This record gives sequence, structure tokens and C-alpha cells, in this order.
Amino acid sequence: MEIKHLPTTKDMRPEEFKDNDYLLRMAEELNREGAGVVLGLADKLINWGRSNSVWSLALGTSCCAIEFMALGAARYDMARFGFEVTRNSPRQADLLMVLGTINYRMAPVLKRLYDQMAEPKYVVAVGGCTISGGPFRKSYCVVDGIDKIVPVDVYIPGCPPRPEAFFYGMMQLQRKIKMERFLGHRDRNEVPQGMERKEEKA
Amino acid sequence: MMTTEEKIKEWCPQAETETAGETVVRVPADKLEDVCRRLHDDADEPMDYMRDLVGVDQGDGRYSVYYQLESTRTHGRVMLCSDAATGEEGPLLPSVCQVWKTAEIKEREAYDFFGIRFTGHPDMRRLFLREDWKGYPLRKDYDMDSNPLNMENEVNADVTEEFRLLPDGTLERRENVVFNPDDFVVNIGPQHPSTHGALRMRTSLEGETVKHIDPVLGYIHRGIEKLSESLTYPQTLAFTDRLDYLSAHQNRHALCMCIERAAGIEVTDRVQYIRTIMDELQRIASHLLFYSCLVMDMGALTPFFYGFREREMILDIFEETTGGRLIQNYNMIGGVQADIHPTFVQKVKEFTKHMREIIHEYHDIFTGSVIARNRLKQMGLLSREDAISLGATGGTGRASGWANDVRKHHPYGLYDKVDFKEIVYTHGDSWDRYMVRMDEILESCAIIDQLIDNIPAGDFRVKVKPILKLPEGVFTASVESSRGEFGVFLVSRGDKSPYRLHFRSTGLPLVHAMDTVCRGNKIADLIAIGGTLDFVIPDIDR
Amino acid sequence: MEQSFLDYYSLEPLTRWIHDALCGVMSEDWAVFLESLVIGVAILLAYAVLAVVLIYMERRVCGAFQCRIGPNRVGGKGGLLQVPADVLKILTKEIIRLKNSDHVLYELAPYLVILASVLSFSCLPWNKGMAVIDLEVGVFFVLAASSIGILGILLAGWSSNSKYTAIGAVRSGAMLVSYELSLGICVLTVVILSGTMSISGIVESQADGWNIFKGHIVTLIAFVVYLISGNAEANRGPFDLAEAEQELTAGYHTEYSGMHFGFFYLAEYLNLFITSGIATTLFLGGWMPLHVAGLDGFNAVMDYIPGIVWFLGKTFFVVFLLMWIRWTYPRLRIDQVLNLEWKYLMPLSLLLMLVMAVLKTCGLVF
Amino acid sequence: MNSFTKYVKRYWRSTKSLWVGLHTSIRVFFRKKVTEQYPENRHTTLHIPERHRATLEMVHDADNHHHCIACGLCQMACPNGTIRVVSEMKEDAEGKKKRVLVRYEYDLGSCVFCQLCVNACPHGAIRFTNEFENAVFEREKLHLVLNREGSTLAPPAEKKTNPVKA
Repeated sequence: MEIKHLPTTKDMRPEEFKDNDYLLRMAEELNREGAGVVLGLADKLINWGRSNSVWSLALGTSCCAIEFMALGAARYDMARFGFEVTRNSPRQADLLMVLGTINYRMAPVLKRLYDQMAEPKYVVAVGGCTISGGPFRKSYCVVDGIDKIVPVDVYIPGCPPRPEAFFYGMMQLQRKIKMERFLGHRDRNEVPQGMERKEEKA
Repeated sequence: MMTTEEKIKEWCPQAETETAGETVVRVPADKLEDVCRRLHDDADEPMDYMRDLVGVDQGDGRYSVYYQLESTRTHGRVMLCSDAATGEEGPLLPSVCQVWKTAEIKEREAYDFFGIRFTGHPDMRRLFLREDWKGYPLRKDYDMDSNPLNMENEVNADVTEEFRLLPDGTLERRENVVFNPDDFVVNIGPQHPSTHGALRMRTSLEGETVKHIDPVLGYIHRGIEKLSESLTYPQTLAFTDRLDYLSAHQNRHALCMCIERAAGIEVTDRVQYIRTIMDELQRIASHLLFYSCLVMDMGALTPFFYGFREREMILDIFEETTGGRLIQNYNMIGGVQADIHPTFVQKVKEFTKHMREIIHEYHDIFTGSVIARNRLKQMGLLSREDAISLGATGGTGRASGWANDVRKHHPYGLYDKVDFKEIVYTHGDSWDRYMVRMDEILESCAIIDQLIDNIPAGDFRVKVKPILKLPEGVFTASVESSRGEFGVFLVSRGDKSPYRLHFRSTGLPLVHAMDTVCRGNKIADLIAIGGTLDFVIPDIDR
Repeated sequence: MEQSFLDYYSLEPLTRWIHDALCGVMSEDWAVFLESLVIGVAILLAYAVLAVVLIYMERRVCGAFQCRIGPNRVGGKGGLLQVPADVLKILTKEIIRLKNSDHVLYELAPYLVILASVLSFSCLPWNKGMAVIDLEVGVFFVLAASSIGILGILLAGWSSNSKYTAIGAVRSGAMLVSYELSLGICVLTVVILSGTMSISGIVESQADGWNIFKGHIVTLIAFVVYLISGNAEANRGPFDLAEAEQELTAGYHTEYSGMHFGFFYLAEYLNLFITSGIATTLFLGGWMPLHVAGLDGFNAVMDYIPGIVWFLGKTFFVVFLLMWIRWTYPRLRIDQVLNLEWKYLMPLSLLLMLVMAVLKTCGLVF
Repeated sequence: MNSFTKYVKRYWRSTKSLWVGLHTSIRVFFRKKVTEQYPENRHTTLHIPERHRATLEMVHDADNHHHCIACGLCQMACPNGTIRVVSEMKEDAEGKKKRVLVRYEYDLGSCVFCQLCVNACPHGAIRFTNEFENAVFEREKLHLVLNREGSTLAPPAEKKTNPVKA
């Protein structure tokens, strides 16, 4: 089934989002490969479920983690979006939310956490530190961008980003999830080299 | 009565006094342990609290260690300095961890950064960096590219090294065991919901009871002190907010104060008022977060939301004036970034009023509850002596009966002009640590109320030269941050960037105290005690 | 007492008619088999639907307790489709198989947990003539069946080969075994009062007044004790030590992912429902409408409301009570949990049973 | 007997304290909720304080003029190399060599929002704005060029009449 419209979320128009051309590229690729109507509908349903039930594993190392807590608190209330359940066990989480600087000692831990998560899994890099090393990019032991370690789906810049910016980033992620294909298609294409996926599938 | 310096001169005639910036008494390495012991046991002014221990690479092959001491009786301060003996074995200094327990962890830090080995120290492992790290990053000749990213999983040794200096001048290496092979060791962290960041505690358990805790730090070590050495003074300010992000204002206040003092800059009264009010608002915000996190650690999820509800009000006030919620970037050298927002005064007044009215809810739902009482009372005892020896400042120390409020004993800002009570409890259990913070919320409200109506007119920033150079010397400043004494130690060589900038972490002694406090308690208490000690990991690791 | 309207709502004639009709076209064995199949599917369906409802309710209720809104962006303003979205997601999530775990037990554990809760779930008296399993010793059957769940938790914790899960499992083992005691004794108190162990019998005996009113203050206290220990049995806060998110990351099910984890998650909420359902049955009259002796007009009006509505209404009220408790208190520590049971609840429930026995023998109950 | 009364008293006190907790939480249950609903409130009640720093912006006027003279002070003030000013020497009409801005590169993904660049700018050419909706899917999208296509330096006269406060 052809993807005609860009995905969006409630109360936002697609053109109010940034970086739409990335999704357009994804749509183009999907449309080229094509899939049946039934599969396409089933996909849509599954993607709807996944995008509205993103349970996060918060890898909070520094400042952004506190803003993430504020996100969960009453004033911003991420439960509204269905991100309510933060699982502390990587096995049960869908989203690795990297909040704060990753240094050389933490990097293998980050990688291991990512490997421990069950598919489908997503990574959101929050704040300058995770995107580029931020204030500490010139340091002797800070990873300048976690995209060198794990594939990142959404970057939320800020130092730290304000809670609304978190939500905006999460909505971007929802849009991206809605563009994926679960049935009749390899599900993710940016698994970097050396990161073999597990054989068993549910 | 003799001054402390005169006494040191008497005990050790070779001691020299340097007065560039702060007064520093230089003591030769072989006399150091003796002088320290005598200072600690002195009858009139016992220097029983070691504020900090800082290593410095002097650049010419000399490695010095600065010891900042304070007497808990008179609150007099003294700074010692000693050059490490250099030989084939690398820089060596006698350990003072027998005198002050806090030296245990701080000497490890100096070893990690500078490779200074402390003889007689039972645990010479790396502290912040990976155990397979090569070289010592804060040395001036450290090659920044010598340790690339290593994605191998790190293996932690179960034994530590101890070095002893034999009479013939050789080093004897001994091994101390941290964990036996048959210990049931649980890794708590670095990714754990209740370690408040990337802290890892290797904990050996006996059933549910904690036998021993070995904190493994450095999962968020960012090398701030080294980075600062290549930045100009205004640029270094950005880091202080990100150390202990819950004391962002206070930390930045300390560094600004230190630089202003060194450069001889006078800030206006208005700035002093703004800074003091901001510090106290920050303290309330931090204590509210403390409450929230503690109750969440103990499994009560609803009160968590109460704390955040009021905290958001403070963040709103912050954001209107400073433009940032958590990281404010507000204090500048010579003043503040922007004048207070027109609504600031009114909003702050509304807030303190609201806080006083609502705080009973916190107590009703949690403090009064029999479950909370049973879980906190008589748990995690820390005696006054231990608190002082471990350097556990802030609310933790005050809960153990140690009056250590920097605002009271070394006033800065406007704290000598306002009337406030230093909250001191005596039992040193988790309950007292919790109550100290809850009482301090109200005390901070009182301080704010005294100041908020009297903010004088004036400039919010004085003119500072665009390229600021500090005179040569050693400068320090300390403030009472939300969770203890935050200190700045600055060595200037007359450049536009610091030669060595060190921050006294408020959390490092607290994490170090975990082993003492938690031993014999249940694993659930370990979490609650960690919550009441109230540390912020990025501040520990820097 | 005449219960015309209650009989009107009773499903018994319908089921009897179906049974007879089926027996007419096939042998009785086949008919029973077919009926069991249909009922089994119906139970599982009800189970799933109730789980969704309960999870949704938990989210709304805890949101309200925490001064926030709760889900409102998926499926209209009320966020009604939030939980279906979660279910859909968890169904399509990878199930990770651990390398160094005890595979058989590891896979078995979630099914044991779900089996236990389905078994006790089928004992609930929904309406007159609508109890699926109605044994003479129904109460004991429920207690026995729900205990299988402990086995599942223990196995899950042990077979995952992780220290966190092991601690969680041992905790829950110690806790559940203890609380089974006061739970059982409280149930016995009611059994003494009603004079029967069959669940439908207990409900019928409350026709002239619910047990909570009949047994003076004794059953009221027993109700509270039952709620506390039932809460502990269901592994819910403030007794969620086995999961203890802040201490043991996710407790005994730390290593489970996908639908395996989903089973634990479902079972947690259904156990909550079962606990409340049993409490309703034992103390609040099950599907029995509110009857006040002497007020026949009032009783008749109450009878117009179908039994299933009564049952669900009362059960959800108890569920709300338990949620209220959960979202108020901090978690207990393991030694406090055991202290509470052995020092306070156990003696109290023993005393209650004794007093009830005395009251009953002396005929002092209503 | 004494220990028994103590036991009963403790029983009573504990029960009471638990009731107070329940009472408090149920009161909050019925209170008005404090949640702000982003993105529903995007165009209505969403309030971002004016001073909030979300991204750096170069001030452009209606004629597509900016005020950057490519002096590089902001680049020097930046603590972590987030800003890169690419300039070239051009001869103006009178034949004087002048530094002209080509690209003003800004990495949103590493900005510290310390405001040192804005403070350093002698002409108020850059400022922080409230535009916080910046999340993207690719790292490269965070490398921004702040001067608009074809924009030029504002003529001096206009600059005086039109001072821009940062």
C-alpha cells in the first residue's frame, strides 16, 4: 500500500514539523518496495500501537535526566502520550533515552544496554552531550556523539532541552515509527556493522 | 595563643609561608604526616575537618598536594602544601588517610589525575578513569589522544594495591582484598533507577543485609578540571552549572566569587541581593527534588509529584529571569547576566507564601506515615565524629550534630545580614537527614522574605575587562550549596585561563560515606540512605 | 425471602436450556466438552478485557492522585485506546531468550503465573447461576489456585540467572507464604459466619445483609486485614517488594521481555481484580444487592439492578480502595513486611476468628 | 501490661497516621489538575519566557540585511567551538579591503547556551530565540547556517537608526 501522507500526531500538522524530507525519503523507499493492501493495513495498525506505546529506558547520567523527571511529573505529564511506563529493565523497554554525557567508561555500558533491549528498539539522543559531546566535546574521556556507538533515531538538541522540546522530539519519533514496516519487510535498516541482531524472533 | 601557622613553624621549622592569594604553608613531605597529626589533635584549634585535598602539577616535574583544613570548633582555616618526592617510583607522598578518613577517596583522586602515590594508603586504585587507562590526564604533559574510546567491557579488580615505604627507600607493594570470590556481590548501577545518575556500587550482601559497599565512580567523569585549564575565565563558568545541576546558582556563585576576589572586582549590592535570593530559591528547588527522589526511592510515587509541583513554580521564576530552567547561566563575573524580571519580586513572594501553606501536605502524606518513620528512623547512623572525619558536609553533617553551615561560619553574599537558624539535628540517622532538609525549606523561605522587599537599585553588572587575567597565586572560595560545602580552588599563573581549577565536590565525601553508613542495613535501606545522603553524581565525578 | 427479580436475572435457566438442547443433538460428554470450550474462551476473553480495563483505570486513577491528567492523546480525549496500543505493541515485541538461563523453567514461569490467576479468576461469582467453578470447598480452591502464582514468581526469579531477580523471588516467596496465613484466617472468619465453604453458598447466605454488616465490627476489621494481606498477595504497593522498581530494577521479571513480560503485567492487574472480587464475595455480598432487613420496598428496588452490575460495581470499588492505598504509601522493607504480618495481622486475625466463633456459637450475629 | 498498652497504642497511632496519608491523597485526587497540554496548547496558552534560550538566530531585517561584520569575537568567546564564522576579504566600491561574512555556521547539537557569544557581539547581530522545536532525525540537520541566502551587511546608516538589542 502506498504511503501518501506524511504521518503526524494529534493536534499537529505535518508541515509544522521539521526535517520532513527525511520521512519523505523513507516513504519513497517503502513505496518503491511496495506491499499488499492487507499487509499494509496490518502494518499501520501495528505501527499505531508501537508509536503510541513507547516505553522508555531512561539512561540518565546528568542534567537532562532531571528534565526528564520533570517531564514525567504533573506539569508536563508524559503519560498523556503513552510514554508513561518507564521500564528500568532494558528487556522491557522500547526506547533508550540517553540523557546526559556518555564518557569512555560509560560507553560500553550504553552499548550493552542497547544490545539487551528487545526489538523493535529506538534511541533518542537528548541534549548537547549525547549529540556531540556538548560542553565537554574537547575532553579526554567524553564520547563526542553517541551515534558513534548506537544508531540514533531522533536528536533533541538543547542544554538541557525544555520539556516541550522533549515532547516535540518524542512526536518526531512517533512519526518515524509510523513510517516503518513490520510485515513483509526487514524492519530496520540502520543497524551498524558489528551489531548482529538476535536470531530468535517472537 | 599562637596562630596555627606559628604552631606549624614550631613543629616543623622548614615550613615556609606563601602569601600569593591565600596563605599557604609549605611543609616538606617527610614531615607532613607528623604535622597533620598534630594539627588534627591540637588542643585549642583541632583541624579535624579536611575540606579538600588537591593535587597540582607545577609543570617543572614537581607535583604538589594542597590540604585545606578547618577546625570544627573555631571554624579557623589553614592550607598546607607539600611537594611529592619524585624518584624512580614516580611522585610519592605519605598518606594522611589515618588522620582524616576523607583523604582515602581524595588521595585516590589525586592518584588518578596526577599519578601521585600515597604510601600507606590501603586502596590505590583508579577512581574516575577506567582501570586500564594509560597515563594521568591532569598532568600538564598528558597527551589528550593517548586513550581512544575503548568499547571493551571493563573488568574491575577485586583487590587493591597498597604501597609502603620501607626504611631503605624502596617501595613494598601489598594487596588488599575488597571482595572474596564467595561474596554475593550485586552491582547496583551504573544504570539503576535509584542511584541518581551513573553511580555504581558494588555491594556484597548477606541475605538482604549489606556487608560492604565499594563505590565505583567515573561513569560521568567529564574532565571538567582539565578542560577549564584551556578556557578563559568567563568560559569556565559554563561548567559550574553542570557540576551539581541542582545547585547551579550556588556553584556558579562560588566560582564568580573566587574570580572576583582574585581580580579585585566589587559587585554592587543589588547583585548581592539577587545572588542570595537565587541561591536560596535554588536550595528550595533542590530540597524539593530531594524530597521527591527520596519518596520515589522508597516506593511512594504520589508524593514525588507533590515535590515537583512546587518545584515547577521555582523553575518558572528562574526561567523568566535567567532564561533557563535547570541550567541557568545566570551569574557572571562582576554581576549577573540580566536584571531580574519585572514580575520576579511578586512571584517570589507568592511562592514563599504558597510553600509555607502547602508543606503540610508533604508531611501528612509521607513524614507522618508510620511506614516512612519506621524506614527512616535509626537507619543509616552516621556519628558526628565520622561525619567530620569523612567530610560529609551539608545536611548530612548537620543531621549528625555537626554545625557546618558555610553561610553561618564563613558568610558570603548577604548571609551575615539576614537572620536565619542553622538547622542541626543530632541522631545522624536517615530521619534526621530528611528532616534537616525539610526544615531548611522553611528557613530558606524566611531568608528570601527578609531580602525580597529590599532589593536596592543599582547596576546588575559591573564592567569587566573583556580579557580577564588574574594575578598569580592560589585562590579559594566556598559556598553552602544545596547539599554541602562547595569549594573552588584556583591556581593562577597570571594568565587569562586558570593554571589549575579544582572544585570541591559536595557529593564525593557522601558517596565515600556510603560504606560506613550502610553496613549492616538492608538493601532497601541502602536505597533510602542513598536518597537521604542526597548526592548528585556529575558533581562527584566532575 | 422471595427474590423474584434476582431469579429473573439468573443465568441458570438459560444455561440449563442450552445444555438440554445440546444433549438433544449429541451425547452428554460432547455437550459438556463443547460447553467447557466455550466457557474457557469466554473466561480468557473476559480476562483480557478486564485486564485492559484495569490497566486503563489504574492509569487514570493514579494520574488523578498525582495532580495530572493521565493518558489523553490516544483514542479521543479520554485516552481510551491507550492500553490497546500497549497490548498491540507488546504482542509484536521480541521475546529474548537468555543464554545462561534454565530454559524450561524460564519459559514455564509466566504461564504458571497466568494459569494461577485464570484459575482463581474462574471462581468468581459473577451473577446468580454464573459461577464457572462452584465447588463445595470453593474458598479453599481459590486459595490453593492463587498459590500456584507464587511458584511462578519463584521460578521466574530463579531461572533468570540474575541476582536481582533472585532477590526479588526470595522476597516474594517469604512474603507471600506469610500473608497466606492471615488471608486464610480472615477467609475462615467468613466461612464460620456463613457456615459454608462454597462460594455460591457464601453469597446466598448474605441475602439478608452483607457479611461486613452482619458480623458486627469483627467482619469489618477482617475486611481490612483481608485487603492488606490480599494486597500483599497481589504483589502490589506498598507490598511490591518483589518488583521494587527502585531497588531491584524490575524484580523477578527483570529479564523477561515481550509477551512473557506481558503475562506478568496482566497477571498483576488481574490478581488485583481477583483479590477485590473475593473480598466482594466474602464481605460485600458478591452479586447480592444491598438488602436491609425490614425495608422490603427498598430491597425490591435494589433487586431491579442485575447481580453482575452489583458484583462489578462492588469489585471496582474495592479495586479503587486498593489503588488509593497503593498510590499513597511508601514501600515497606522486607523485615517490616514480615513484622506487620507476624506481629500485628496474624494475632489480630486469629483473635477475629476466635471472636467470630464465639459470636456464632452464641448466636449473636444477625 | 505496660508493654501491651504500648503495643495497642502503637497500633492505634500507626493506623491514624496511615489514615492521614489516605486523607491527603484523596484530597489531591479531587483537586484541579496542573498539567499543561503541549502540543494542544501550542497556539493558545503555551508560554515560553522571552529570555529562554533555545536556538541562536542571526537578526535579519526586511531587506535581508544582517549586522554581522565577521569579526569573529563570538567564535572566540564560544567555549566549545560551536560557532564558525567563514569570511572572505572583499574590496568595496572605494577599493578598501573589508571582511565580509560568507557563512555563519552554528552547531545546534553542541551549543551550551551560555550566551557568551551574544554578549561578545559588538553589533547585536545574533540573539537567542524561543524556537525550541528542533528535534530532527539526522545529526547533519543540526549544523545550521544562520545567515540567510543572499543576505548582506546592513548599510551603516540603517544600523544606527535600527539598533537591535540582543
